[in-house]
Amino acid sequence: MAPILDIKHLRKSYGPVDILKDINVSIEPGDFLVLVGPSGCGKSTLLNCIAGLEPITGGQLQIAGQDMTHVSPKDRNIAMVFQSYALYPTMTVAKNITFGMKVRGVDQANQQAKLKEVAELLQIDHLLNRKPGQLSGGQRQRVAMGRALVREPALFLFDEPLSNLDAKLRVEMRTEIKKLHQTLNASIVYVTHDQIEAMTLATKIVVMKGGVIQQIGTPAEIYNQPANLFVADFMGSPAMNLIPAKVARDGGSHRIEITRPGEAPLVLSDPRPLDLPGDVIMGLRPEDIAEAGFRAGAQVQQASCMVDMVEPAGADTYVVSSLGGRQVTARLHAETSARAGQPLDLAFDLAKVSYFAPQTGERLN
Amino acid sequence: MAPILDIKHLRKSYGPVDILKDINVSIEPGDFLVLVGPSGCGKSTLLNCIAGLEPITGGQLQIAGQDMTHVSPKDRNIAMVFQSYALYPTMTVAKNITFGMKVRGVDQANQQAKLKEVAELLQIDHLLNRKPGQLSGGQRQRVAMGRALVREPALFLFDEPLSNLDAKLRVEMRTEIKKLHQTLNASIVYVTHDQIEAMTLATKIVVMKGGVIQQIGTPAEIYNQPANLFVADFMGSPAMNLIPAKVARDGGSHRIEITRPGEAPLVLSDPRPLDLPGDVIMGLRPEDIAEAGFRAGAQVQQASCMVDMVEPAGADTYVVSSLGGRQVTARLHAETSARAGQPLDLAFDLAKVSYFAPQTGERLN
Amino acid sequence: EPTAEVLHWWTSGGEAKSVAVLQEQFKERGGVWTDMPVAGGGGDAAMTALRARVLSGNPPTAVQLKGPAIQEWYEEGVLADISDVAEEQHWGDVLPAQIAEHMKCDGHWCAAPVNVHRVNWIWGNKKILDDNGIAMPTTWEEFNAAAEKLKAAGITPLAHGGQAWQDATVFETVVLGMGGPEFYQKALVDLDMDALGSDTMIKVFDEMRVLRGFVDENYPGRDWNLATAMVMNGEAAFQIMGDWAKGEFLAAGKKPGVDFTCAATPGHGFLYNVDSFAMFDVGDDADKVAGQKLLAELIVAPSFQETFNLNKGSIPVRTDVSLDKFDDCAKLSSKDMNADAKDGSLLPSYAHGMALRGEPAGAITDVVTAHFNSDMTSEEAVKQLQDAVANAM
Amino acid sequence: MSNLLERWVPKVVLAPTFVAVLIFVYGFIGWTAWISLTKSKIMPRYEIDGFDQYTKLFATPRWDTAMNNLYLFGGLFIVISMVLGLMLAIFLDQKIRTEGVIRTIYLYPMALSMIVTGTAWKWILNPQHGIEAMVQGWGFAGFRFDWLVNPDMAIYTIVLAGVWQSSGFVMALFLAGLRSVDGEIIKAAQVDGIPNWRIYTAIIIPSMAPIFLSAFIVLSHLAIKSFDLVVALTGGGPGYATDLPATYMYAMAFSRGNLGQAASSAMIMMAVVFAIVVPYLYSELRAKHD
Amino acid sequence: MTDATYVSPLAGQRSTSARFGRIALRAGLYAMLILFALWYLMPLFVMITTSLKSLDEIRTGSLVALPREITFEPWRIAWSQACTGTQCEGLKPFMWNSVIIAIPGVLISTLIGALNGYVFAQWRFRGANMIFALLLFGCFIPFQVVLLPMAKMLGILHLAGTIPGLILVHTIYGLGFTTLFFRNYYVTIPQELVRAAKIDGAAFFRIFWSIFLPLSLPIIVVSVIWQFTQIWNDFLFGVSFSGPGTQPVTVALNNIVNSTTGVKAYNVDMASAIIAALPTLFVYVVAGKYFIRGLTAGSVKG
Ligand SMILES: Nc1ncnc2c1ncn2[C@@H]1O[C@H](COP(=O)(O)OP(=O)(O)OP(=O)(O)O)[C@@H](O)[C@H]1O
Ligand SMILES: Nc1ncnc2c1ncn2[C@@H]1O[C@H](COP(=O)(O)OP(=O)(O)OP(=O)(O)O)[C@@H](O)[C@H]1O
Ligand SMILES: [Mg+2]
Ligand SMILES: [Mg+2]
Repeated sequence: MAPILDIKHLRKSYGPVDILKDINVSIEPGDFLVLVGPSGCGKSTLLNCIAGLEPITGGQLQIAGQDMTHVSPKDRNIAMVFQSYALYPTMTVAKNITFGMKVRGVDQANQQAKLKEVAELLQIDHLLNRKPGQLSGGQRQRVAMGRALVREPALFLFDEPLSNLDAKLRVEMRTEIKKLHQTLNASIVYVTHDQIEAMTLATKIVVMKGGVIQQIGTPAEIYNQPANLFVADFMGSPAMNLIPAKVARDGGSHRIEITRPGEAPLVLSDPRPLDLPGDVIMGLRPEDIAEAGFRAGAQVQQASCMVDMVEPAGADTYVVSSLGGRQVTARLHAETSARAGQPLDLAFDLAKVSYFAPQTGERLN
Repeated sequence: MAPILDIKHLRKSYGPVDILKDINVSIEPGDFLVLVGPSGCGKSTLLNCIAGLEPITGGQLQIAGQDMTHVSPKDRNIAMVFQSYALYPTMTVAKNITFGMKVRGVDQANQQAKLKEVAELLQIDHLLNRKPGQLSGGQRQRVAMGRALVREPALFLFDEPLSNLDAKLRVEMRTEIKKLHQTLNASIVYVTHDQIEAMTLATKIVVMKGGVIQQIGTPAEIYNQPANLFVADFMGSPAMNLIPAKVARDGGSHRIEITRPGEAPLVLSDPRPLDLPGDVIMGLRPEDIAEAGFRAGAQVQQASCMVDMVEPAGADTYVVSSLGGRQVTARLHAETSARAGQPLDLAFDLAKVSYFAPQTGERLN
Repeated sequence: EPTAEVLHWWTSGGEAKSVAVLQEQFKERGGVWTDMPVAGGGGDAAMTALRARVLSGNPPTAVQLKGPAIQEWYEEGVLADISDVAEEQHWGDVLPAQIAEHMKCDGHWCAAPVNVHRVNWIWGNKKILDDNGIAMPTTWEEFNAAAEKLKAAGITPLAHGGQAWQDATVFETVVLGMGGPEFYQKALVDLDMDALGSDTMIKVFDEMRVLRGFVDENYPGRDWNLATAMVMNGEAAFQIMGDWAKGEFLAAGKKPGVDFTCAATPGHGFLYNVDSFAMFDVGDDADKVAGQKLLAELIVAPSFQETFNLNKGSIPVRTDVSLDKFDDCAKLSSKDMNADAKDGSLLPSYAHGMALRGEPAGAITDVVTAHFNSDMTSEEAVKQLQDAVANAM
Repeated sequence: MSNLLERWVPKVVLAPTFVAVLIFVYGFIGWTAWISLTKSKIMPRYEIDGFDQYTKLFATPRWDTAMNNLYLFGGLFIVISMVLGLMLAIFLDQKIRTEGVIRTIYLYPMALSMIVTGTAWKWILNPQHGIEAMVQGWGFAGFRFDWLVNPDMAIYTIVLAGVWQSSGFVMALFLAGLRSVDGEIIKAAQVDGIPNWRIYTAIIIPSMAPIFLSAFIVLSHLAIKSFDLVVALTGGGPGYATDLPATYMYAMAFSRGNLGQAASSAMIMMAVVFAIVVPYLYSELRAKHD
Repeated sequence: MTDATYVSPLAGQRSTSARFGRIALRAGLYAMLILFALWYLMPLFVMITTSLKSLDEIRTGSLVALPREITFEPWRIAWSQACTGTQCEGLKPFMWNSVIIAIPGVLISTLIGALNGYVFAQWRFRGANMIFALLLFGCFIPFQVVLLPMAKMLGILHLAGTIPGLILVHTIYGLGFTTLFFRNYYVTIPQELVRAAKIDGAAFFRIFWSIFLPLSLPIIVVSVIWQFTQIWNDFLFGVSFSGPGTQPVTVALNNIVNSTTGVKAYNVDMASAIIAALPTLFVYVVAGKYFIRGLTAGSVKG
């Protein structure tokens, strides 16, 4: 089956500045692609290129098997939610949402039915007669969503569509989007900064940085096997701990040594059959460092560490300790007895460790 | 010491629609007040009223001990980050940021120093010569922040200032804001939908709904002792489980009975000296329901429950079970063996339970 | 030293040179001449400016004014008395009485005449007339007959521009020609209701209707000089127009009597259009008063009269100026004027604002032009004429 | 204190204009009203005489023609200029490479004095010299285009020349409006699958409603004051078939020395304008208030 | 992989036909634009050709034909020799008068109009709409009515016949329009900008100067075009309120063109008219560059 979206060697520059560099992505029908990356890395620009709103500098773009590189936006059969909303200022909310349908000749009854459905879903049914100027930020954002949701395009493009909603509503909306995706088997490209959103919604995540794709993979791949230091550091909150370590062969396994200020180095051992250089960066997520006794597993290894800082955060408590010259964060349960300035037994789950080359940043295992 | 901001019986309506109803808040110097509430509840409107950008319909407002109800915005000594950014479109980023200083007659050298400092902090130093139209969403938001941060006002007002930033940057910014708060002892009113932001930054949280304040308290109070069902449900993600239960006196303790579909009711017992009615809504956060064996505590009680759904989410796995006619979520560690359709032993931490009256929604314990 | 600010609307090449002569002479006599030319609408624009100047308390010293407008301004109390110059220069003796009368306000002199234009000229293309064996007509019947003949020969008999003032010009020549000088006086000068409503007037309108039949259908809005060009170029045979049309012929190198002929319009009489300068009250500013007097003296003096009128195509207002240098048309004009002055057939042109004040004149023109450009019956036109005049009184 | 001052700043800024308008517009209208009740001839006189001037005015067929012409001319002129101006603005807004040149071509008629362009138009429209002759010269002997000399059609030539002269400016006005619309919104509409013309009709043009008000006022002003146009093109003729109130008024005030009559016609004209403009203003300003 | 590079022939066809359609549309667009340009240019064509003919040719030939023999004499005459009264120096001496009337007139009325519009759009107070309506209605006052009382006023102010007097008159009667233009442009600018500036501590004038003026380029152009044209081409005020030394170029043009009983020199008339319009055209070209799109880009979201 032809990919619904196929981008080849796409380049985009504003004058001398290259914004997107050799982007290659393809999406199968029914894929839910989430684009993540630091602010300013080119996500919105990529969506704009897909939608045909910005002329591309080079490369090719197919939608549903047809070359769309030079086709005008309105003929691409795409629905888009803009980061800046871009609501029609003179139209009421209802009109904003139904206008596209009206133009496409959907009959009045269907329009109204669709409008009602979407408005209820987005909880904006009491606002239908307002103008955008009379709405709150989150309400505007939902109207922008509504405008896309009444359509059934080949491809949805969502640019941070939930950023201004409260947590509860966001969870609800996320569920609705997931439903939409599943029931309609819609193909979606979705930009978000919310990692939970990315994880729960995506079938495929693209991580970008400075206009270059860093990794494409399923959420689990991205999370568990980040392709490089950037991805490792970028995905997950709090970020993965990236700890410089010295590696030595020790029979079939590796002996890993991590320096500690004013203490003997911490020594761990990885029995997996790997081929590691002498210096590595060891990546371990905070949740893979637990309080001793709260984590079970074949490769869980314990060690006592000095606690530098304790940060309670509702459900969890974060504990920070200095390892390998870095602040290493461990995620503990809320009732931990850890106190700053006191040692604590921590359990490291080595099965979860990623190793990276210090120079290139590329993954080693 | 006089409160830095003192709002008394503030009301605001647009025509016939009451947006804010009898708002009473006061902030001591150095307070970090976080406003949370569902989209459209009136948070931005409240900020606008504080800033003097919207005339208020009733009530009074003092800043630093002076009545400011009718004072013009520019004389209130306030800095504000707008939810919609409101950047000056014809000015470069640098000009956008320094404009306020220039207006206030700060000398050139100081302006440049401040600009440099803030731009570095916000990581927008390479964008200083761009116009807002040439920036990404997150970059715009940071410029909006920059405009506020170069000043040293009596009061900062931030309206969702980090909503369009990626997680990493957001954490960094959050830290910077916290630093700003601590080093300058600045007084801040801050709107956010990010609960972690709310929890980690606030010294005081105000929860609003439909223009009415629901609860004012420290983050711990709000999280652990929500004043009513709304707050309980609103704060925390995933939300607190709110389970209808029957209560019976059982000597000094309460016997709590929760219905289950096709099974005998789940029975728990709360030994605390409380005075509960026969029907209650029992509130328990997902993290207070753990897999048996992973939670210790005096009042942890175990029971076997049927698992309806398992949702892995990176660091955690959520497990949903049907209790009291509700979908109850438990937060388990990532390696749980729970499988949908199979029973699982869960540990309920009754020390953490909140009880609410079903009719009024008010907290009972 | 004498100073004069002169408001006038003589701006085009020939006219301007003519006034420049006056300016020269004024300067020679030590005067300071400030020129304030405002052309447009046959002086309308100048009159507009004049009103603004008067109201703002700063009137020009001398203004090109003519006909009853002089008296009208006098009634507003803004004109100066120049009787002492007039008497000194014996204007009363050298000016035709009718024309002198226009220069007087309440019995004293308040304006100085410059020239006399004859309005009731009919110009003909000599070649066409000769080819068709037509002599210049002396009655309207003759004219009609000749026109029919020309029409049959495929030549537009009458070149005409359909502008209200041109319609009025033709109209007044017809009134004069068909009704005679006395009727003209009654109808268009005295505004006698009976005359205006008379059968003669109906006949006049009938003739107007006939004349329209002799005009090509593209006449509306045409400038008078384009009509003249039609005669010059042999597209049309006749044009009824004041003697300024001669300037166009001459400018195009045509010779009177060779290429074109000039004659009085059918009938008897002389319709004049006299340009003059009125002196405005400038208070007791001695320089300006002196300027006014000097100006008045120079204007009427023979030397200026001669040079000016040679330039402009009109004839001197003085009867004692030698016409040796003038062309035949001018000589004819002068001869007729002197003759007609004696038998009362020297009459002011209504179409050029000499006979009536603005309001009734305009009212009449409205009817004339409406009649000429529509299918209104003569009876209806006469009725409207009476109404309009009554309304304008 | 400074606060109080501040609240007054906007009013203080408006004050000079307000005072100027009170004196130079409403004061003068009052003066005109007064004069319309007098027998003023070439110069104003201030003795009240009654409503005689109005009676006379309504008895004048020429005034009727002038007013009817105003409705006809005004209506057509405003509508056509508006439509054409908007259309050209939209055309020019399509990233036209030679926009500068074309824009100037569309605008230049405003720059030329009608006294002279009127002559050119007169020639072009004249059946003997202009278009009719030219087309007939191409062999279409039956071709007629004689509006200029046809009393029933001459008013349309005024419309033609008027539109020619003013539509360029309306285009500029609309172009400025178009350029102020946020590009993101247009993008959103494009993605929404809205065809270009609908984007204009449904999104851009509605958000330019205030610009329409500007165009309307400017055009009404031009329509009412069209004086040069008529004088140069037809001189009000054939007959007075193309007279407009402005030419009537001018004729009365300055050619015929009947200020009282001119004043009364001015008052009537303003009353008519008032009756047409005020409801529009009211609805327009109301709508903008929220 | 194979089907990723596979492009259906239909798709290719459709996109070429779409591209063809687009080109056709574009061509049609240009055709329309050029057609209208021709229509607009028609009278200019007549004027220019006439101005290049000799008077003889005009008298004898067709009025709207191309010149048989080109002469620039009429232009020279118009510029420096045509008589505008006893003075025969063409339009040259009058240009400067118009310039020193028009430039201050345009600047003052545009600036005040911009300030007024700014108040009406962004600083509304009770009664502001009423004042605005009064101002607008003022746009309709017939100049014929204004003329005489204005003359009296100028007399009282001792400005009669002076250039400042003319500037004053043009400013006053231009204000209604400039205010209208700016007000109706400013109401479309997001209010958030004013708010942000207020928070930044800027007051009324500062906000106007720093935020609004830079946003106003297109409407400034419109206002300048309008006012410049109105003032430059004004005849009635110019002829009524000027003195001998202060007559604007329109009065001179009128004097050249509009004589009643003199010989008509159409070629000089046309050349004069074009010369008199050159400064205005210059303004159109220069100002036209600032019809810039998207000045508000990136300011607010929503
Ligand atoms: N001009 C207006 N006229 C009428 N209602 C308005 C107007 N502006 C805002 N509202 C309404 O007031 C309510 C509060 O708006 P506000 O912007 O304060 O919400 P908010 O709490 O900031 O929401 P969000 O989180 O979505 O930004 C909303 O329901 C909104 O629809
Ligand atoms: N018109 C422009 N001219 C020059 N650079 C631009 C322009 N528009 C955007 N950019 C730059 O392109 C880069 C990518 O912008 P884009 O909006 O795609 O970022 P983004 O990934 O969506 O960021 P965010 O998460 O902040 O929205 C940014 O660094 C931005 O500054
Ligand atoms: Mg973006
Ligand atoms: Mg908000």
